[in-house]
Amino acid sequence: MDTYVPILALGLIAAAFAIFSVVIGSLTGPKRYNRAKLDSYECGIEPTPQPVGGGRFPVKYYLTAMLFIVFDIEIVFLYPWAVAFDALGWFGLAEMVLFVLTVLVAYAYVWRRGGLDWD
Amino acid sequence: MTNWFLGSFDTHIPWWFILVVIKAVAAFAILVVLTLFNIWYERRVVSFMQMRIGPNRVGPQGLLQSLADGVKLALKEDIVPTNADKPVFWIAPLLSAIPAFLAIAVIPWGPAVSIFGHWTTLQLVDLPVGVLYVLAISSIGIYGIVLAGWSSGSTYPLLGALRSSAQMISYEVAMGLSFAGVFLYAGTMSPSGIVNAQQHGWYFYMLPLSAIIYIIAMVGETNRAPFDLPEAEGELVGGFHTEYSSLKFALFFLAEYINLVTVSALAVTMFFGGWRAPVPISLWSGANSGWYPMLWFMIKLLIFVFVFIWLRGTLPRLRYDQFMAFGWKVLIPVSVLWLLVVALFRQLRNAGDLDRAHAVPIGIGIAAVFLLLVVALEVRERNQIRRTPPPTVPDYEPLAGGFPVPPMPGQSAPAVPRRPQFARTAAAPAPALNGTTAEEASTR
Amino acid sequence: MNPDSYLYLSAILFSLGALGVLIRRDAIVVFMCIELMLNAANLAFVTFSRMHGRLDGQIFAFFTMVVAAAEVVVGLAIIITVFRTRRSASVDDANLLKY
Amino acid sequence: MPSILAASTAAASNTAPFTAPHVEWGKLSPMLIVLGAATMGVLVEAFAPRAARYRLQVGLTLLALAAAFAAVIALHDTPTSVAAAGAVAVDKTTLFFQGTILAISFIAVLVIAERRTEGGQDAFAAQGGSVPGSQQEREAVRAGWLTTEVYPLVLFSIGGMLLFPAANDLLTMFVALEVLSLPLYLVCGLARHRRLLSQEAALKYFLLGAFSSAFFLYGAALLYGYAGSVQLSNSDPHNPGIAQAVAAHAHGPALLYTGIALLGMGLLFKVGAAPFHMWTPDVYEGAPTPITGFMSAATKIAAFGALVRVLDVGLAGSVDVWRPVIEIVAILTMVVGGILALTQRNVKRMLAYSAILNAGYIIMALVSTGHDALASLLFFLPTYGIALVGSFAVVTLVRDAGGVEATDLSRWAGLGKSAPIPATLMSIFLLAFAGIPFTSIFVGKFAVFQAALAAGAPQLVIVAVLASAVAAFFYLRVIVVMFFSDPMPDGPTIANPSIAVKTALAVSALVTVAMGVAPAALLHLSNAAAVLAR
Amino acid sequence: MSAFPYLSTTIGTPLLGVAAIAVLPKERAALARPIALLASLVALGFAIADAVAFKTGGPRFQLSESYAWIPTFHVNYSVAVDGVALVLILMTAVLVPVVILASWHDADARGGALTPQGSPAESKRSVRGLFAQLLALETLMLGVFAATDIFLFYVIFEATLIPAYFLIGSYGGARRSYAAVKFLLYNLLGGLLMLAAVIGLYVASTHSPVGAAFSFQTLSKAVGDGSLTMAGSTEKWLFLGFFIAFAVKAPMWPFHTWLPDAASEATPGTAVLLVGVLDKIGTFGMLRFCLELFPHASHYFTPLVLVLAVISTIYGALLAIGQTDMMRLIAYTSVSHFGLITIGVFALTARGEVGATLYMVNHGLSTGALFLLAGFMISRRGSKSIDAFGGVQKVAPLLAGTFLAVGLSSLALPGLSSFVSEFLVLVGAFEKYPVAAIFGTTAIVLAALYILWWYQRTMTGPVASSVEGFKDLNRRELAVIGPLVALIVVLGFVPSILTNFINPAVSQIPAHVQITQQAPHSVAQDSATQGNGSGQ
Repeated sequence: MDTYVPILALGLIAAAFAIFSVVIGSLTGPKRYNRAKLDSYECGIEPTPQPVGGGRFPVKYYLTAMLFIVFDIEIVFLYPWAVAFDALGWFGLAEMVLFVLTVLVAYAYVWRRGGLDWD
Repeated sequence: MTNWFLGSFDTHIPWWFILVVIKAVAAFAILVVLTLFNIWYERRVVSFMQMRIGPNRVGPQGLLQSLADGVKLALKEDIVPTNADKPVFWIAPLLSAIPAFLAIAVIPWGPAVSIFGHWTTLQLVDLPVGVLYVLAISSIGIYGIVLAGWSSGSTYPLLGALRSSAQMISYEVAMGLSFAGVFLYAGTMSPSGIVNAQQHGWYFYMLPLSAIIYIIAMVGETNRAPFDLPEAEGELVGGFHTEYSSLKFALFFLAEYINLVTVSALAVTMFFGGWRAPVPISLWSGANSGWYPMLWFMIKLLIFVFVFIWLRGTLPRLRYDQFMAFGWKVLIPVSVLWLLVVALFRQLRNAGDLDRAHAVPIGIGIAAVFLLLVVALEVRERNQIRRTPPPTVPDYEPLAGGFPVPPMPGQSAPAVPRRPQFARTAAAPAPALNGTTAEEASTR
Repeated sequence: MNPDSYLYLSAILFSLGALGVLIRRDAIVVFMCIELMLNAANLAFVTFSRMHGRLDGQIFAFFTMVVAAAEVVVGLAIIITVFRTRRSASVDDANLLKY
Repeated sequence: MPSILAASTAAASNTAPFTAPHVEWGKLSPMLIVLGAATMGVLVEAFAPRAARYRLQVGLTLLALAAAFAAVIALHDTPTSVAAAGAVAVDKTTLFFQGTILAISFIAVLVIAERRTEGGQDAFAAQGGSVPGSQQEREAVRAGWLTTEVYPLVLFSIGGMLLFPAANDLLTMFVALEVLSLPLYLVCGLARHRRLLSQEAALKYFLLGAFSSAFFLYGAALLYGYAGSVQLSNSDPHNPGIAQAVAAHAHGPALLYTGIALLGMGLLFKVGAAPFHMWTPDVYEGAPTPITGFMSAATKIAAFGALVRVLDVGLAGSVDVWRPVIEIVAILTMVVGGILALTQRNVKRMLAYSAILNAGYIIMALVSTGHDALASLLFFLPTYGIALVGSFAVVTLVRDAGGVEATDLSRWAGLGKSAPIPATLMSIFLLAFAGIPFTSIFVGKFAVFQAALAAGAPQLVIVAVLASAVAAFFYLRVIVVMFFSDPMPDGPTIANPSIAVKTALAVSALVTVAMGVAPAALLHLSNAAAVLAR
Repeated sequence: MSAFPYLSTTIGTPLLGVAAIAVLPKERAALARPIALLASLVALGFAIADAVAFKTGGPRFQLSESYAWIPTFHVNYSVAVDGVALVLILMTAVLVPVVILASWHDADARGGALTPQGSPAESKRSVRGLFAQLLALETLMLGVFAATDIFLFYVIFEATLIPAYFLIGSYGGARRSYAAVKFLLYNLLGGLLMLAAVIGLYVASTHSPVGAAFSFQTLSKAVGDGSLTMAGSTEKWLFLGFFIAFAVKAPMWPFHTWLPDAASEATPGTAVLLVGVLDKIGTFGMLRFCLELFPHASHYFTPLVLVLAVISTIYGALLAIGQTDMMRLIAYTSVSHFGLITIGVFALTARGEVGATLYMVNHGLSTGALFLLAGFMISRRGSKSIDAFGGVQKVAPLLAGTFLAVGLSSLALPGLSSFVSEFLVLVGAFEKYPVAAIFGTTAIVLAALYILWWYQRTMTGPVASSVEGFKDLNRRELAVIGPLVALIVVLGFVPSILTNFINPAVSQIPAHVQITQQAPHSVAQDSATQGNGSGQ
């Protein structure tokens, strides 16, 4: 656990600084109420009423998120494999080629079906 | 040993803890100072490139300009929009800034040195999975951005945050893949181990493609030009932090610049020998010991920061679809295949089937194939675009939808003013909802 | 550090997740709770792995991550589809199949 | 605490030299063929032109299933062994399960691939992602698109099913469980008609399925904590598996008991046993009917395979602990399935509850870890599965105006007169479900009841008998409606299916009857196959 | 094992008929009738051949055939007949051609005999289906009497339900689907209990020195010589499993309620098979399986069974008197008659057993004839109600005459067949259970009441307006009813035709139950735990 003490220390310092900044920022500045100022900014026109979070996101973002997860998981397996590569030898290489090819099949599918096109 | 400074402490505090505190404070200070410096650095360099002068009033050469800006920000009104989700709106900048500081913890700034007679490495902590740690911590920062955009309760920040998160995760894949090659060579994920492994050669020339991909990806990761789409002032008015002001805004700014330093430091560590001295200097035996390595590291770091600034000064911003396509369709496949090639080489060498004489021509051959592949993909893409017939443009209707509208590209306004065709306005053709033409879709 | 603590933590997380699945109504939140359960299991695996001094628990954790990721992909796809249709992700609104 | 990865990498690179495990590709060939074909299917989706995809996919799927079946046949006299470094048990039981799953899947795929009943379209949404009723959907339908992704998804699912009963460690089993389930969650939401219903079914199935797999996982974690291994059984004394740990009473029983309970919940969910049955009727009703047929049969077989392996191999030593629970679950399942089925007016839902009921019968065979019990289970599953596929195939034929399946029971009135052949086939399946002699399920029930009685569980047999009587009522109701009432003036039309579906129906009915009249061969086979690698 | 597979041939012949009908083209569907008649007549011929081949002095089971069917469970296709089974097979073989002839027009476009109104929706019924199912039912009925493997017996026992169910449900009257479902559910529940008992018996045999077996001969012998002993409570449970199934089948109070519905909604032909043959499986099963496989339990439960049987006898007769629906009336008389048969079976005397067996045959003939005659009347008048008739004997003397003869047989007039059997049953019962016999005798009085009253209300008196223009029996109907009346008369005078076969088969049964009664495994031992079983 000792390994993480320095990180904790740095984190405490950073957190103290950041919280201090946020708090002090709200204290030092002037406060002059103005309804328009507190409105959402939409280039000066009357903001469109909408729920917090803006309602629905374009579905593309979800798709990107899913693809990211797939590749991130691929990386999860790549790292230990890479670190232990010298010990694994040909077997490791062959298995990883198989694995990567499988992922690439999915990748090719997504690409061909327009999953990577951002309109 | 008594010391004027430490004498006031209770002697029961172990030395390692004191060192930790010192190093943590130092890391924090370096980051803050570097941020202030980098802001100035950027403004000056960009000015130089644009034949301007840049900040030069506050302090020598304007060096204190950033500090002055910070003070000014602190004195500005801290606006919290009515629509905002208040608690999240407050937490978001913290979530962005704190991980930014933390990420630097595992970067080795130098080898072991003596501080007050105790040997310690110039690294806050030497994690065996240091690089993973950096990736993990930096991905927390994305939450800050997304939550900031989401909690603002406003359209532009939301779009900016979405773009930002999509962009960061897209480029994180390529980034992660480029690291795999380094791990494969170094056999470890510890940053200090990787630096040690570069004793006989930096990885940027052993793994050139990895290095290039990483450098591209790191620009994307930090939302910097030419990949600064989430903040695109022209489109999104500043992106996720549109609604932020005062020191909360400053924290996002701070986080961005610290991230700049972090990714640069990581680049140096992974591909450019870390604290190791560059070639001519490394011939001097003392170059890689004592406090000197920190100097080399700093220089390399600042060179990378310069590159960032340089890019911003010279390159225009990408279109979002081009940017995503580049990440997903070029960087990722190239880095995956590259990794396999690297692995194959490594294994051939491990198995003794490959000596240096063969390696070079094979390497060149593979590189050529790679290049061809990339070019072919690009050509194909362009051909496809060229072959796609221009979309059939409906006739120009001056009052489509009930409002007077200018002609679209491909349409032409009627030459002579004539009677408006009210009868036709009602039958405006609906655009295809899914945005793909039938022909394009049929090829999928 | 006593590994039992990790087990307690994992059991608490698992129970919280299960409770969340049972009482929350938003499909996404339910889904998150399920992920929490998976992660609790992962924590248990890693802890046991350390207790037994064997690596297979960690390997299991890796695979759990993969499965969780695949679940996320599939689940998100389904939830979004329903959401787009109904404009609501509440499990209660999905009531066409009420017995 | 040093990090996880550090420990593993250190172990791999420094301390112990890594020896590559030996993977017996031949013994894994059925699974590899199916999964490989599924991957190919994804490539077909990616690169084949839209017009050619349907043919390619169906051909590929059927070919793969046939090839995998041939591989199972070729493996039939391999000695009982454990392959892939102890991850997969290749024994007679495994091969029997795999052969059964493949055969039933083959028939199911014939039904899934049907296009004639809907005028050139199959049972799946033209575009899965489009919002029901939207312009986008209408365009997709007008363009005649087909969601041919269904075939690779089904193949992946079959791949998981093949691995599920073969898994010799909990990790493999968990992965197989998910490979089996995830594609099914998706295809459940792809019905062409009544999309909203279908999507909700998918959502429910997914949420509950994921929930149950979390239980499975945590149970596996606890068993790992108990035994220090995720292998169900390992005769290597240096590396004992769960069975060996149970035999040696490794640790306190708390971990073991809780682990069994959680693991059991996960598996019992998949077989649709009460009280984990809630998803079954909704999903069966909402899913595209050919898929319902496929998954109700094949999933159940695979899940029982896994249950058998966990209970009979891994946990045989603690049979006293789980047997009462299994008995209660069996009774509960039969009671719940039987009673709730009575109230159903929808054929698909009725069949779903009947599936729950039948799951109860099969669970009866689990109370004993003996050979006879396993053999009876092995006989029951394929016969039941094939009748189930057949019955759902009949459901796909009865269509209202607009091509929507007429699943409300009242719409089936007089089907015996307007469409005697489908009605007769349905009656055969229903009579089989009711356990009437000269049908396969009668013999299956006999075998299972006999096993339960021999295992000293007469109370189960009594409940099962009473439940059968109740069940007969709701099966008969369908027959009564079909044969003894008069057709409605605006009654449903009967689609004229393709030769493939006709074949599937004929084979299902034939097997159902033949296995009732001459069950000796299959009984012999299931008896010979009841050999587990322990 | 005999050289020629007599029994299989007999059983298989109707099945050939089914196959022939199945391949008939749709437009030649009418051919199904002669084919069915031919097949059933051939089967009758084979049945007579069986009787000829059967040596009355020989071993109990003859003409046996046995082939492995499901080796895993030691199930064999083994058939053989003793005298009891043989006479029942003969009866079945006689009744089926008669029924086929009687059902000639049941599937016609204008509906069967019971729906003269011919509502338009009740349009077409499959001719091929009707006759194929009749033949299939015959096969099963022949098989169930011939089966000596308990599993085979059970399987066929249950399988008979399917064609019977469709015969009632598809060709019956207005409430036919209700009746069919009720019929099937009652019998299925009983059958399932029997299934549990069959399995229990098998498991018990597995644990005994006999080894796993389903063969009736093996098991009954093992029970007899004590090598197969079951725990007392086990045996009682198994007995109950079998008995309830048979009690439902041979409708015995309180399991009888399906019969009046089924019999009144079914076509007369189906009703004949249902009451005349199918229900006999119940009493046949009691006689053969309950008594011989579970002697202790049989002995133990005899008082209970007798009480139920007596109640059935009187209750059935009383209700028969109150009926206005002719079909229901006959059904209730059958409940009464089955009560008497059961008394005979459980009297556990040689006379009782012989009488019961003989009664089964005679009841089949006389009740069958009654149903057919009632059917003829209903088809003419279009109503099942007794009140709709009156003075028939004036317009249709032949019909009235046969009706009187058959009715008198049913009330056991000396000189007609039923008399012998009823007499034997009552005498047999009196030897051991005089009280039951005395109560049973009251049924004779009641029988006279309902038959004669029925005759009086329909046949005598002034000719009802609706009966005018009644046609007398036509040639087909005469061909149907003639042989039955002839048999009734012949058997009334020469019962020895049958008793020669029956006697040796049942003679040992009382002894079997008596002997084993003294086996060391006494009933009293378990009576404490099973005290609720006797219920009196």
